Amino acid sequence: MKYSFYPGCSMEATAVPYLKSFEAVAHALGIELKEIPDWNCCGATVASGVIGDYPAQVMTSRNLALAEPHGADIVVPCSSCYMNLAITNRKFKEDGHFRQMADEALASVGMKYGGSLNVRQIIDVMVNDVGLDTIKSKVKKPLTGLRVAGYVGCQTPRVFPWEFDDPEQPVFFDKIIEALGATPVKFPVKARCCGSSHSVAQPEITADSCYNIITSAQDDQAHLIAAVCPMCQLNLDAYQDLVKERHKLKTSMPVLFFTQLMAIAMDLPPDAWALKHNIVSPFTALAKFGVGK
Amino acid sequence: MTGFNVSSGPLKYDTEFAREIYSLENGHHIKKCMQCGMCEVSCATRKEMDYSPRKMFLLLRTGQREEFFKSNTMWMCSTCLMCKVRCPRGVPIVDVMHDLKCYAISKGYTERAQAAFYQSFWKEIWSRGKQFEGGLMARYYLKRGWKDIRKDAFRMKDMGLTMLKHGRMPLMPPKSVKGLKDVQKLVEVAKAQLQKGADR
Amino acid sequence: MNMVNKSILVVGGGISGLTAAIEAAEVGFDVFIVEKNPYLGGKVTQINQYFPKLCPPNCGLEINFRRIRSNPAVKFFTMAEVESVSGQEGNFDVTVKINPRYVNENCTGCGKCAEVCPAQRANDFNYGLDKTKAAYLPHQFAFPVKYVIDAGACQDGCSKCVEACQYNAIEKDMQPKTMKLNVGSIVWATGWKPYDAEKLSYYGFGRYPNVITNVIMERLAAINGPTGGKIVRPSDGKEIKSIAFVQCAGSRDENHLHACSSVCCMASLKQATYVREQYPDAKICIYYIDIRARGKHEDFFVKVQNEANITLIKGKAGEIQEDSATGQLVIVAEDQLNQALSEEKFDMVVLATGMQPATAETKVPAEMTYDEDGYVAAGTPGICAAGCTKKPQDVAAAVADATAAALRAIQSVRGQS
Amino acid sequence: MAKKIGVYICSGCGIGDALDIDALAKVATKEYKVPVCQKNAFFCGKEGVEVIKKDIAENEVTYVVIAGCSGRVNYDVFNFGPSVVLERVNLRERVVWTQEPDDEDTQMMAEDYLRITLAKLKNLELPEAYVIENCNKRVMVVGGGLAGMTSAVEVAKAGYEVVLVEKEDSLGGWLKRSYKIAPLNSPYTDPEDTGLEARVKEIEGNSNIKVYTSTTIEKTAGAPGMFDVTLKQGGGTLEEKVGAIILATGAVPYEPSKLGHLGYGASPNVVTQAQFEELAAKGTIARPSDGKAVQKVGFIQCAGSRDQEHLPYCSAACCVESIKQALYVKGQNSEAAVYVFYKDIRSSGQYEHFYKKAQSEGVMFIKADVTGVTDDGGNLTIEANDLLMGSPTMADELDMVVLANGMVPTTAFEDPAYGTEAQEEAACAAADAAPVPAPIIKSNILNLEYRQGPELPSLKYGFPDSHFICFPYETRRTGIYAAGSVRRPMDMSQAVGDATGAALKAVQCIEMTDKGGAVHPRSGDISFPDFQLNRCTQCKRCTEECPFGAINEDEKGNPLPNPTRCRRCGTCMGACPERIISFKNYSVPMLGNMLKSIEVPEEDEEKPRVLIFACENDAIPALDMAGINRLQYSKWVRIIPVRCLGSLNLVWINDAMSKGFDGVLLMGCKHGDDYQCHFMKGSELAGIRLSKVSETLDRLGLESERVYMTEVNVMDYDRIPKIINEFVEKIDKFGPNPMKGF
Repeated sequence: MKYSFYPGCSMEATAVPYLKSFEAVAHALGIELKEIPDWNCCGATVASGVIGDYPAQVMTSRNLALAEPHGADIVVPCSSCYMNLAITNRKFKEDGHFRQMADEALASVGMKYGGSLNVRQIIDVMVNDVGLDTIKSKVKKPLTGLRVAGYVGCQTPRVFPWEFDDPEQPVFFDKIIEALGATPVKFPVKARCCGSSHSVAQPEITADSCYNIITSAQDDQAHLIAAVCPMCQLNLDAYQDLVKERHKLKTSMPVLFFTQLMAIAMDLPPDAWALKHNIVSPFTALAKFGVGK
Repeated sequence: MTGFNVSSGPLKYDTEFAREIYSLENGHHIKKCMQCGMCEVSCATRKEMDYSPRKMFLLLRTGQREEFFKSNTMWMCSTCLMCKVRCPRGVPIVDVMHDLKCYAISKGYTERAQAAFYQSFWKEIWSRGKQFEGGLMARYYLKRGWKDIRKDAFRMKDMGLTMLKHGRMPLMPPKSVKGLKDVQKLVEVAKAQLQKGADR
Repeated sequence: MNMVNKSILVVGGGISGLTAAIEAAEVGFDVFIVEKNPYLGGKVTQINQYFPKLCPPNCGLEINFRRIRSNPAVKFFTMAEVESVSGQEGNFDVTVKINPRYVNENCTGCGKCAEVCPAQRANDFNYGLDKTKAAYLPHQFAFPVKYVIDAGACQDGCSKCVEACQYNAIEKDMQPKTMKLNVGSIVWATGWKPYDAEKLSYYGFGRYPNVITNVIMERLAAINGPTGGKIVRPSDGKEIKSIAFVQCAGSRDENHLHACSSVCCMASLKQATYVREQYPDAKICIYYIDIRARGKHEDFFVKVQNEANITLIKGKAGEIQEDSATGQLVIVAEDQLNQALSEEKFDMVVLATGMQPATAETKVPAEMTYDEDGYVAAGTPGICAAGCTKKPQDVAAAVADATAAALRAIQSVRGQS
Repeated sequence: MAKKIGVYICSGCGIGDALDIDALAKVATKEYKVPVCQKNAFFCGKEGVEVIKKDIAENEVTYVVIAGCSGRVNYDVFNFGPSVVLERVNLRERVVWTQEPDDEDTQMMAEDYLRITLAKLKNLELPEAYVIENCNKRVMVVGGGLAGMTSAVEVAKAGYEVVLVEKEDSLGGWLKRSYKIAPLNSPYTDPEDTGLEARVKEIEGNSNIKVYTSTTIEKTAGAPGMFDVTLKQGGGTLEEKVGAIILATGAVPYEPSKLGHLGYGASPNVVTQAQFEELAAKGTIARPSDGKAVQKVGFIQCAGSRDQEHLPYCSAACCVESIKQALYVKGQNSEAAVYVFYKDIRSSGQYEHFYKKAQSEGVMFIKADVTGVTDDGGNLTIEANDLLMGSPTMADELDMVVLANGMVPTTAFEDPAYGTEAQEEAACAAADAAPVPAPIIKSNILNLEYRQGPELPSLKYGFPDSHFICFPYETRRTGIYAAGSVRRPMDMSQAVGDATGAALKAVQCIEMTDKGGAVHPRSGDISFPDFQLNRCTQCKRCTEECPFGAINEDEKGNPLPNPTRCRRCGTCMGACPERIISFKNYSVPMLGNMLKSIEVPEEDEEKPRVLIFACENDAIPALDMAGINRLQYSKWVRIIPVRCLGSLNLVWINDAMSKGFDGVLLMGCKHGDDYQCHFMKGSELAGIRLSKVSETLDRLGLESERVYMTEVNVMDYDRIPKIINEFVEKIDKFGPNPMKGF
C-alpha cells in the first residue's frame, strides 16, 4: 500500500502526536508514505472566505499536481485538508469548466494535474484499504474494557456524504475502535462541530461546542475521546480548561488521536504513543493497559 | 437569534443589491432556497447568528444591503458542512458563506473579530505558503489592537504556554514553501480568471 | 407476418395494475397479471383508510377481486416476476419466473398449516412490527386465499405442515418455474416503495424506536395490523399523548427524492385524524414546507386544520433527538411563522417518507426512458407505464392513469390487427 | 334448459367435524327432493371437482349447489361455465368458523342456509341479456379543448368513431388562448408548445372523428348504445346517434371582477392569468396601460381560490401556471424582477422540478398575505405581510400584477340550479321522507332528456365528480363520463390522462352494452329489471329513486325504463310498493321465499331468530372476515345477502315479522357526504323506508326497534359480533315476536 502523504500545517506543529503515531502505525501496517514534496497550505476553512472558493482551490491544486508524479493516492489525516484537497480533486474529475480554468491557471506556473489521483481520508484508508481484519490481526494488546467516544468531527464524513460513511452518524470510526478491542460508546454528537477556528476570535463558541462533546462522552461513560482531526483534538484538549471554567465542569476527559490508541494496542514502542504531547493527561485512563509516563 | 425583526417599515425590494450578490461565485445558489428552515436547525452556531441562513437568503433576495452588512451570520459559520449536506435544495450554504465573507471584506466590513482572524490567517498563508500559529496569533492581536483585546488574550497566552510545554507550539515558523512564488501566482491568476468571468 | 396477439400483460398487481387489467378485460380483452407478492392489491392493501373519504381500501379491492372472479378474461400469477421481454408491439415474448409458494392449488385456506407451524418470521406485511408463522396467509384479505410458506424461516427438517394438511397442498420441494407468455402489449405498473428512511440520519429512524414512517402508521392504525388498530408507541406499547408528523422526509430533496411525492401532505393530515379518533386530547404537530392539498382536497385540509389540538408548523423538521430514558423525541425546527426556533417533545414521530418508483431499482427489461427520480418518462411502442411507475400520485389519480393505460394497451393490440 | 339441482356438501376444512353432514343432506334430498346430492371431504380437490363435472355431463345437473366454503374462495375451481347456475352455501366462514362445533343450533343454522339457497333456486330463472339492436358504437365528446381533443383522438385510435362537439368556431379551448403550456413531460423544467396545430391536424386527418364546431347540444335523449343527440348549429339542428358520451367542457376562470380587493379593475395592468397568457401569446409581454415591456411583475396566488368568500377549493393548476408565466417574463428579460406571492406552492409531484427551475431563474417566491394592491399612475405596488420574514413587505414599481384567479367548472353555471324544485318537493315531503336528490345545475350543456334532470349530478362546487377513490370514473349517468377540469380542478397534465381514461370507459360501456352487460360495479351482469306495468299505480317512486336516472316517465307517471342505463342495483325493486319490478334472478318473491324457508322454532323452544339482510359489497365480505378470524357471534341469526340495501323491499320486513322472526337487522354501506355505497343511496333509501315500517310496527304494538339498520364497512369485521350480539340481546329483552306461530 503506497500513498502520497499530505500532512498539512498542523501535523508539524499542534498535531505532532498525530504525526508521530500515524507514521509509526502506518509503518507497522505496511503502509508506505511519501510526503508530497514542497506541499503548501490547503487554505483550511479560511482562505475561501478571503479570496473565494475558486482561487483557494487553485492554490490547493498545486499539491495535487505535485503528488501526481508519484502515482499513488493521497492520504490526508486532517479533515479540513481532506475537504479542500478532495473537493478540488473531484472538481478536476467531474467539472469540465473548472478543470479547463484550473488547467489554465496551473499552466501559468508550468504545472499540470491530470486528475489521476484519489484523495483519501485516513479512516477510509484504514477501513477500506488496510481492512479491519488486518488491524485486528496486528493488535497485540487489545484495549478490552476501554470505553472510547469516537469523535469523527464534522467535515470528514460530510465532504462526500455516504461515499464511505453516513454523513451524520458515521460508523467506520467506531469499527476501528472496536478492532482495537475497545468499546465504542453511543456518543450521538460524534460528528458535531467542535467550534473550529472560532477558538481564536470567539473562544466561548468553541468552549460551548466542546462542552457538549465532552459531556456527551461522559454521559456515555467514556474513558476517553479519540479524535481524527488535528483541529478537533486541539480544541477538545487545549480548551478543556476553558470549558471547565465556563461550565463548571469538574472531571477531565483525555482526548487522543486514534492513531495513538492504535499504537498502544499494536504494542508499538512508547515513542509511537507520543502521549507526552497530550494536554489532558491520558495516563489514568490507560493505566490498565500498561501505559505509564 | 431567529426572532429578529428587520425593521418596522416594510421590506422594500432592491433588485440591484440582490443581483450583485447573485453574481458572486456561488451567489446564484441563493435563488434556489425554498425557505424550509433546515439550515437553521442544522447550524452548529445557530444560537450565535442574528439571521439563520435561510432568513439571510431572504434578506439578500429582497436586497436588504444594510441589514446584510450589519449581520454576523456568515462570520459565525464554522464550516461544519451540516447545512450543506442537509439542504434539500442542494444549496452549498457553506460555499455561499465563503462568498459573503469575501464580499464583506472586499467592501471593507472587517470590524468583526472573525474578519480580522480570517485576514490574519490568509496573510500567513500568503507570506510563507503554510500556516504558523505563532505568526497567526501575532498578526491577529496586532490587527485587533489592544483596545479590543479581552481577557481571552491572557488566557490564550496561558494556553500557548501549556501547548509549548507539551511540545505543540513551535516557536519558530516552518520553512516557507519553496514554490511560494508559484502559490502566489496561482492565486492571482485564479482571481483574475474569476474577475474576467464576472465581467463577462 | 407474425400472428397478432390480442392479449395484454400487466406487470404489477397493485391498484394500478389491477385497474388496468380489469378495465381492459371488461372491454373484452384477455389479460395476464404478473405480481411479485403472493397476493394481489399491492401497497393499498396495507393502507388503513384513503384520504379524504376515510374509507377502507379493501372495499374497492373486494369489488375489483369480484370483477376478476366473474371475468374469465383475467388471469393472474402471484409470486411471479417478468424476467425478459422480446419482440415488438403486437407480439411480445415474455419470460415470467414463478417463485415457489410451496403451497399448491389444493390449498383450501383452512389454516391448519399455520396452526401447527413451529417457526416464525418477521411479518413484512406489517413492516416487521410483528411475526407470523413460517406457514402464513399474507393478510386477512389476501386474494387469492392461499397460504404461503417462507422456506427461509422453516425449521430444519420440519414437516409438520405437510403432515397436518389433509389436502396434500404443501410441496416443500417446489422449484421456481419459468413460463412464456405471448402478448400484444404490456402495461408496466410495478408501483413504488417507501423511501428508505434510514438514509435520513437526522431523523433517527432505525435508531429511535418511536420514530416511524407513514406506511408503518397505516399498519398501526389498521384493525388488521400488529396492534389491532391501536396506535401505540413501538418502544413500550404506551398510549400517545403527543405525536408529530414530519413532512417531506426524503421528498423535495436534492439529496434524496428530487420530486415531491404529492401524497404525503394529505396522508399526514389523514393520519392526524386517526390519532384524533383514538386520542382526542393528544397534541398533534405537523411540520411542513408547503401543504399540498390540491383541488378539492383543500376541504379536508381546512377540516383538519380546524380540529382541536392540531398545530401546523411551517418549517421543515431539522432533526430529532431521543431522550433515551423516556423514549421521547425532541424535534428541532424553525417555527417560521412565529419567527422562533422550536424544540418540542413528542411520544412518537411519523416521518412522511415519500415514494420511490420501483423502476428506480428494477428497470423494465425493454427500451424505456426514465426521469431523474427513476419514474418511467416514456415507454416504447406496445409498452406503457401506469400509476406510480409514471409519477408520484394518489390512488384516485393512479386509477385514472391506469384506466388510460388500459386504453393505450388496447390501441396497441387493436392497431396491429 | 331443465332445472336439475345437484347439491354437493363438502365436509372438509372442519365442516364435517362440526356438522352432521348426513342430516344436512337430508334437507336437500327429503325436504327439497333434490335429485342429486353428494358428499365429499375435499370437493375443491381435483377428484371432487370431477364428481361435479361428471354429474353435469352425465346426470344433466344444471343447478349446482356447493355447500362448503365462501364464494370468495375457490371461485376458479368451481367454474362450470355459463350454462350452469352455481350457488355456494357458505358453511365454513359463516357457520363452522363462527359457531360452536357439534351443536344443535349450529346444525340448524347450516340447514337453514341450505334451505335458503334451495328456496332461491326454486325461484330463480336464468337471466337473458337485454341486447339492443344495432348498438351504436360511436362516442360523442363534448368540448374541444385539450381534454376533449385527447379523448377524441384516443377513442379513435382504439378503432371507434367519434363525434366531437365544440361550441366555439374552432378546436383548442384553452390551448388557443395559451402561449405555451406547463411541461407534460420529463424533465418538467420548461414550458412546452401547446402543440395545438398538431393536435387539430391529427383530429382533422382522422376519418374516424367527425368535428362539429360552433355547435351546442340542444337535447340528449336515449341511453348507452343508443343516445340520440340533437345538435344546434347556426339556426338549424341536426341529429347524431352515439353510444356513449364524454363530457369535457372544462372550466372557466373565476370572475375577476369579484377580486377588487386585489386591485382588479383599478388598473388595466392588473390582469388575470388568462389575460396574461394572451399578452404573452402576442409576442412581447407589454403592460396594457402603455405598452411598455415589463420589467417587474407580481403574481398573486390563490386569488379567489382557497377562500371561503370565493372558491373554497384549491384550483390545482394555478401554482404551476404562474410558475410557467413567471418563466415567460424571465425568458423575455432575464433581469426582470418577478415576485410570486403565495400561500403554499403546490407544484406537486414532478412539477417540483418546474418550481426549482423558476427559482433558479431568479423568480422570487414570497409566502405572504397580500394586504393590498395599489396603482400610482401606471406603476403598481403590492403590499403584503411576509410570513417568513415576519415583517411587512412591499413590491413597488411593478409594471403588472397577475391574479391567479382559479377555475370554475362549466357545469357550475346557470342559476338557479335545477333540482331546487325537486329539493323543495323533497323538503315538503319530509314527512314522507324522500331522499334529497343530488343537485343538478341546469348548465345547458348536455340537456339530457332524463326524468332526473338535464345534466350530470354534481356533489360539490358544481363538479360532476363521483368522489370515488378506487373508481374515479364512477358516474351517476351510465355511459356519460366527465373528464378533465370539468370533473375536478386539475392541471393540463392530469387532464390529458383523465381524458384518456374516460375514453376507455366510454368504449367499455359501449362494448358492455352491446353484450347486454352492466358496467361497474356489477360489471357484466346481464340481469335487468322487468316492469309489470299493468299493475303500476304511477306512484313514481322508482323513477324518483333510481340513482342512475335510468327510468323516465310518461305524462301519466308510468315508468319508462331504459335498461342500458340500468346498473342492476335493484333500488327500483326495493322502492316499488306494488312489487311489479323484478329481475329474473333477483326478485321480491324470491327473497321472500328465501326468508320464509328458514325454520322459525316455536316460542316455547326459546330459540329466537333474527334475520340479517346484508349488502354484498361490504357487509358480506366483512362477515366472511369475521369467520376467517374465527370471531364467534350469536347462533340465532340468519343472513341473506342483498345486491344493495336500496333493493330492500319493505314487504320482506312484513314477511319476516309474520313468519315469526324476532328481529331484522340491515347491514348497509355508509351514506352521506363521504358515502361508500356504490349505488350512491342504497342504505340511505333503506333507512328512509325503514322509518315508515317503524310506524307500522308501532301501530301493531310491535317494538319498532325490532328492525334496525346499521352501516358497516369491509373493515368492520371485528365489530360485527358485537353489533349482532347486542342486537340479539336487545331483541331478547323484548321477548318473542307475538306473531310467531301464526
